[in-house]
Amino acid sequence: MEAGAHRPEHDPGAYEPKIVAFCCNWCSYAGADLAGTTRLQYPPNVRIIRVMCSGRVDPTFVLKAFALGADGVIVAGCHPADCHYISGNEKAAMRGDFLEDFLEEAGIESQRFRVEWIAGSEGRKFADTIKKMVAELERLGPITKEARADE
Amino acid sequence: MTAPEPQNKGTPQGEPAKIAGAALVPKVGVFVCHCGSNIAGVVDCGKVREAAEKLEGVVVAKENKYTCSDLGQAEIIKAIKEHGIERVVVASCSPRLHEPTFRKCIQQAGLNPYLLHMVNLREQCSWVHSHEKDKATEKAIDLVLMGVSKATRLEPLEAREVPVEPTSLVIGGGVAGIQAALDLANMGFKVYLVETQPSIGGKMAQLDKTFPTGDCAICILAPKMVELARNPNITLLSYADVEEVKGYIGNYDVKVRKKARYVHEDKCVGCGLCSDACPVKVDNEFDLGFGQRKAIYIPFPQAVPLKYTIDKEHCLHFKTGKCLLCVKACTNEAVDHEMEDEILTLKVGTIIVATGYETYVPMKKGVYKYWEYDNVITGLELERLINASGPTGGHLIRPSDGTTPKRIALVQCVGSRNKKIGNNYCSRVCCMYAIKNSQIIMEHEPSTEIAVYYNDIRAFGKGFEELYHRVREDYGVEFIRGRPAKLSEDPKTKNIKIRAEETLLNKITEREFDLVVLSTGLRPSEGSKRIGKILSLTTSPDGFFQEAHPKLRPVDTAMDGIYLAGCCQGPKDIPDSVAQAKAAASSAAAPMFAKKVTIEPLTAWVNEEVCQGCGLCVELCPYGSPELVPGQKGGTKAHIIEALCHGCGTCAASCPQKAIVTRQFTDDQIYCEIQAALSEHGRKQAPKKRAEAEVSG
Amino acid sequence: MKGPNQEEEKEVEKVFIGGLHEHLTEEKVIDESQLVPNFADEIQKYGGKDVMTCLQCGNCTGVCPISLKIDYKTRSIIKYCQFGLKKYTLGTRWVCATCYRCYEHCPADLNPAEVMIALRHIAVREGIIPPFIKTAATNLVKYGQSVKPDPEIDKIRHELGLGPIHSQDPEYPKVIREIQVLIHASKYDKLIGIQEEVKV
Amino acid sequence: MISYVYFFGCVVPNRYPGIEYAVRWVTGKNGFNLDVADHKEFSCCPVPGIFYSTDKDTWLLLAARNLVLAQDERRQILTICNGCLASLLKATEYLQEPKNMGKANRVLAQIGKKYTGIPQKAEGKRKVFEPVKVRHYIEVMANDLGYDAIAAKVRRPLKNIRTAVHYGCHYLRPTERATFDDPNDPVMLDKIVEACGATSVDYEDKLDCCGAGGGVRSHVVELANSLTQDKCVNISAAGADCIVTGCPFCLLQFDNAQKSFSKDGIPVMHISQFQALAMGIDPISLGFDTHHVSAHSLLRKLRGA
Repeated sequence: MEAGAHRPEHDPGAYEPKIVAFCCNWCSYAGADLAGTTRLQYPPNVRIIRVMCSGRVDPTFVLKAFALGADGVIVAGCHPADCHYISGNEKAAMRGDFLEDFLEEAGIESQRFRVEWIAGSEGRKFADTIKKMVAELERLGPITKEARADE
Repeated sequence: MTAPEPQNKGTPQGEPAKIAGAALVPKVGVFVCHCGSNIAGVVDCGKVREAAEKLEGVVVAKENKYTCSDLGQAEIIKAIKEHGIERVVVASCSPRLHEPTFRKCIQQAGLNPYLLHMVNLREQCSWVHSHEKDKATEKAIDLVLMGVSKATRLEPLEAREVPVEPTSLVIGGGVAGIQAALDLANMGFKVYLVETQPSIGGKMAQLDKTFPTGDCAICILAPKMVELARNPNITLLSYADVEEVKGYIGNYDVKVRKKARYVHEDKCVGCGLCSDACPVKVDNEFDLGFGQRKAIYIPFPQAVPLKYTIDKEHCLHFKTGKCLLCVKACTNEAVDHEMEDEILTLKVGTIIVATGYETYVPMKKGVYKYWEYDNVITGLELERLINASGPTGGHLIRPSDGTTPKRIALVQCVGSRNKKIGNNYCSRVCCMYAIKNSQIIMEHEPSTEIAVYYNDIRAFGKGFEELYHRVREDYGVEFIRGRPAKLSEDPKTKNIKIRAEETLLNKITEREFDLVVLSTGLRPSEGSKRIGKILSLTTSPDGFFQEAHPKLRPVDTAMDGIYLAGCCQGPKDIPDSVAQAKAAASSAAAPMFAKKVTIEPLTAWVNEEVCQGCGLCVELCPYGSPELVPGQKGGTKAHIIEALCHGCGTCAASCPQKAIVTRQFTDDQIYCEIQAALSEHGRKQAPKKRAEAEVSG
Repeated sequence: MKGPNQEEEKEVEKVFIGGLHEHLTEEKVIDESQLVPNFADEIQKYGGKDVMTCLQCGNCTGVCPISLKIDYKTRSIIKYCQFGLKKYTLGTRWVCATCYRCYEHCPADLNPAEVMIALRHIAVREGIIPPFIKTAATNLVKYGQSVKPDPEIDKIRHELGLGPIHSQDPEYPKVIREIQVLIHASKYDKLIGIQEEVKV
Repeated sequence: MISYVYFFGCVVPNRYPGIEYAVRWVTGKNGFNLDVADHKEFSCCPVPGIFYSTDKDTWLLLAARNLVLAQDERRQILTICNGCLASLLKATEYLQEPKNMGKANRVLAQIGKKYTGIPQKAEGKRKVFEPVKVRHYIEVMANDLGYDAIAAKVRRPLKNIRTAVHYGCHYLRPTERATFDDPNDPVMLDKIVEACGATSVDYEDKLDCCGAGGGVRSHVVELANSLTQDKCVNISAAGADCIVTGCPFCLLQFDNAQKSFSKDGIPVMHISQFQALAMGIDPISLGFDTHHVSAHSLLRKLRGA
């Protein structure tokens, strides 16, 4: 929680963080749909990209997103042991650990990248995840230019 | 679990073109749906259309009130024909809802159905940002941009037809499984019914009478069980477990372990001489510990198949190596202690899951003292105690001293509607079974006093409310609205005092009872969890299996060819279980009658030129789909066995050479979406200002 | 005037008519004017969970040790909160012993004890402050402890060989100053009406 | 070795100095020789029935001030009172929320203090902080020392002493934070009592409230006493010689309330006093004179045994 505390003040009104979320078709995309059917409101800062499985998310997708200006990236899949494709989410989790370290090295705070497990029945969790992440990103402010260039 | 068997094995579907370098951008048509006011009430669809018109490749952009309506679809077809549109983007609701609709639509216009991309403006935009109209519109424009940019990269794919094995597997032999199997068999299909217990019948066989009509449960179930055993189309595999399921709709390979009964089914005639001879007595699980059985046993007299089974855990021979009295007693040489488990492999086209439920077991240290006080029992235990074929011959007794209880309390919502223990749902049957049981008790012993502690009485079914009134009016059963807070036992009499607030009186009451019956709720069974894992079925928050759509596809699962019946999908009573079983049978029959189904071609494909044959994909694939083969131009190359590929894309994400392409979700397509999502278009912050912000950071 | 006769009359009325006059003046029909809108939100603001989740099963009343003793029904109070009948909720909520039994047993996972605490927050802000709160708060800003020191006990401490209590330490005024700064910063002195002057 | 700091609270130093003496004696060189420091700047925890009940912001500030003192010493707080445990433990939970921590620290800055939690290790560039640990005397005895160690130090086994233990509400509830003992069936206090050689008797409604908490004792003492009476009736029915509790406020309630409904009453003591007795302390140092219910009956029985 301490990271970013010394960041200079920025005008939070002018800053609209952009989040790219990779959602697996079976659980998280369905969860996002459920958030809609139950009319749960969350900030419009997220762009969802549907993939069949969280295991499909290539680390380069995440890096590319940061390089192109994303302020945060979420990889969302089925809960552990609930993967529609047996174990794709485990692979996503492994890549997530690796990516977190890598991004930290590159000067991108770990809070900007998340691997989340959101089931098809967890519309609320989806909405909460986005809300929390947007709040966190607003607190962190934009990514430094050098960090982006590092990608 | 869909994986197509390619019809033309030699030629994999065309190598996805590298459009990035291609000169020609295909013609795109964009159709923005208002969905009445669902989308248009929040998103300014006019603006979205205008923005879409300006995008590269877009030749037509139109708005529709309801794109999914006949009118809307006609407009798409017209535009395809008039403008020669090659890719269609429909910006409306979730692809999970209407993708099949629009695929069919563009196919009608002669376009390959996979050249469609749906942009989710409803579930993921207008409905979730209904208070921020401007920002929602901005986001909608971004989403359309992403959609168009992916659409330009779409490639035509051929859905493949696969034959359907006209055989069905029914997992679970309760009333739902029995009904589904019978219906399918009567339609002429071959059915395997796998039941883990030695006999079919499930929980219904344990019940006394059924509500609201008072039919005897086993009397109406037993004939169905016998009918099932006699049906030539049904192979009954009792005392067996499904261990593995592979394949996809129409073509499932199932591995079943037939557990050793230590009695040859073909030789056993069910005479019971062996059981008479057996010296070992153990508690009978069927009577929930109130009665006893032998180590070689049938669970209950009406068991189907009527074949004896040795309980290995308690059999003296397995413990000491001696005894063998059952072997001597059997006149047919059916008993065989050397028997071993048998593995069967079945080929089936469809699967019906009917794995049922378990009753909630009260907590060890809970308020209701189920484990501490003898005279606190559960509803299912009560069913056995009032059952004429039960351990007491239908005479209700107190477990502590065998006397007839005069004052009985029934406690509702035990293990249901309880957020603390995570069972938030209503179990649907407890109110009615408690009411039914109090009626039966009152009929046996009219002088009994019965009090039902309830939260809300849910008597919603046909004849339910009438029964509720009958027990209040004719039998004088008392209903107390309040949840018991404290149970305490008199150490001498073993009577139980219940303290509870009678909420309608606004007073705390304390009353003494001879017997307390907990109306325990329903939970997903352990067997369901195991089968769920094997079939990769999803569950809803309550832990029961999730149906494909709560209203319109209540017996389907997200997996084609797998259907749900009975309480594995959620608590329900017998008529509902039977109705759902019939529905599942009818759903499963449809592809088997058609003899073939079409399957989405979303499989992976290896570009041999780039592949280095490192084998990482072979290691990672959970289905064993990639294999290493000698390349056409030498070297070792990966090759995807398409029949086994489920299209998850894990291999593509890990391929160090980026040699693997997952159709409809190619790297190129996803890159385009990322790029479009983050394009400066619609950004509030001007690039210059942004740069400043970055410098200051 | 008549004095004793009046008393007698009152007694008679109480026994035979059941306090009819009082009953007549009490409001019997609750109309919207008595409901406080968004009262549930106010409770949530002070840390109570959403009272709307309560299904009125009455378990909390049954397990509440206070409900057994006096006319205080946890469930009814939650119902008042759900309705927004604020005036029924604020007066006697200081009898909750915060034993959290209700919370342990609540099937809706509501925390009635925390709701009572939220109601106390609201009551204090409406000026309903029991005297013991003032005493304890005053003790705190005077001695740094909510219990008033007792010279008799000091003697015994001395006999046992224990040092003097902290508040008699020569350094302790610094602590009291710190406490006063905190209390002043959160405006607690104003809220409760602490009789001791708070120096900052 | 774990380093603790004593947190005696308000009741013990000002009303029951014998308990303070017993705690120091048991944890000190006569007993287990734990590494416990004193801190002279602690204030009231603050008491949950007053401050947590009326203004959570003030409550958190006052609690955070105490926590900062322990944090700066890098020590675990050793409370001997359920109220202090509940208040301080809940405060550490509140302070885990960055929003609450920030808000509290902005005010704490005025007195030159800052709550961060105790720094553990650095993970990359980030420092990892753990909330200040707040421990209860009973739990420290049971977990950090163990029943065998407690029994090993017993010089005067309290044989034949029938003991009714009273855990007190805030030791157990709310359950999500009381992870050290089973809230539905706590055992630690019973086991310590038995390690001292005494018998822990079972009695009805053992986990019920003494009646004092939440300001009830201060507000309507008759109501509080009535609850205590119920408990005492059950305890007498079980034939207990004394009541042992881990909470001075429950103790105070039992001690004071018994006057209102019985002539003699059952002696009540803190677990530290009980332990000290078993470990052979001279009973005169336990300050039983400050108790309202005389402990003579018990001490006589002990001498007889």
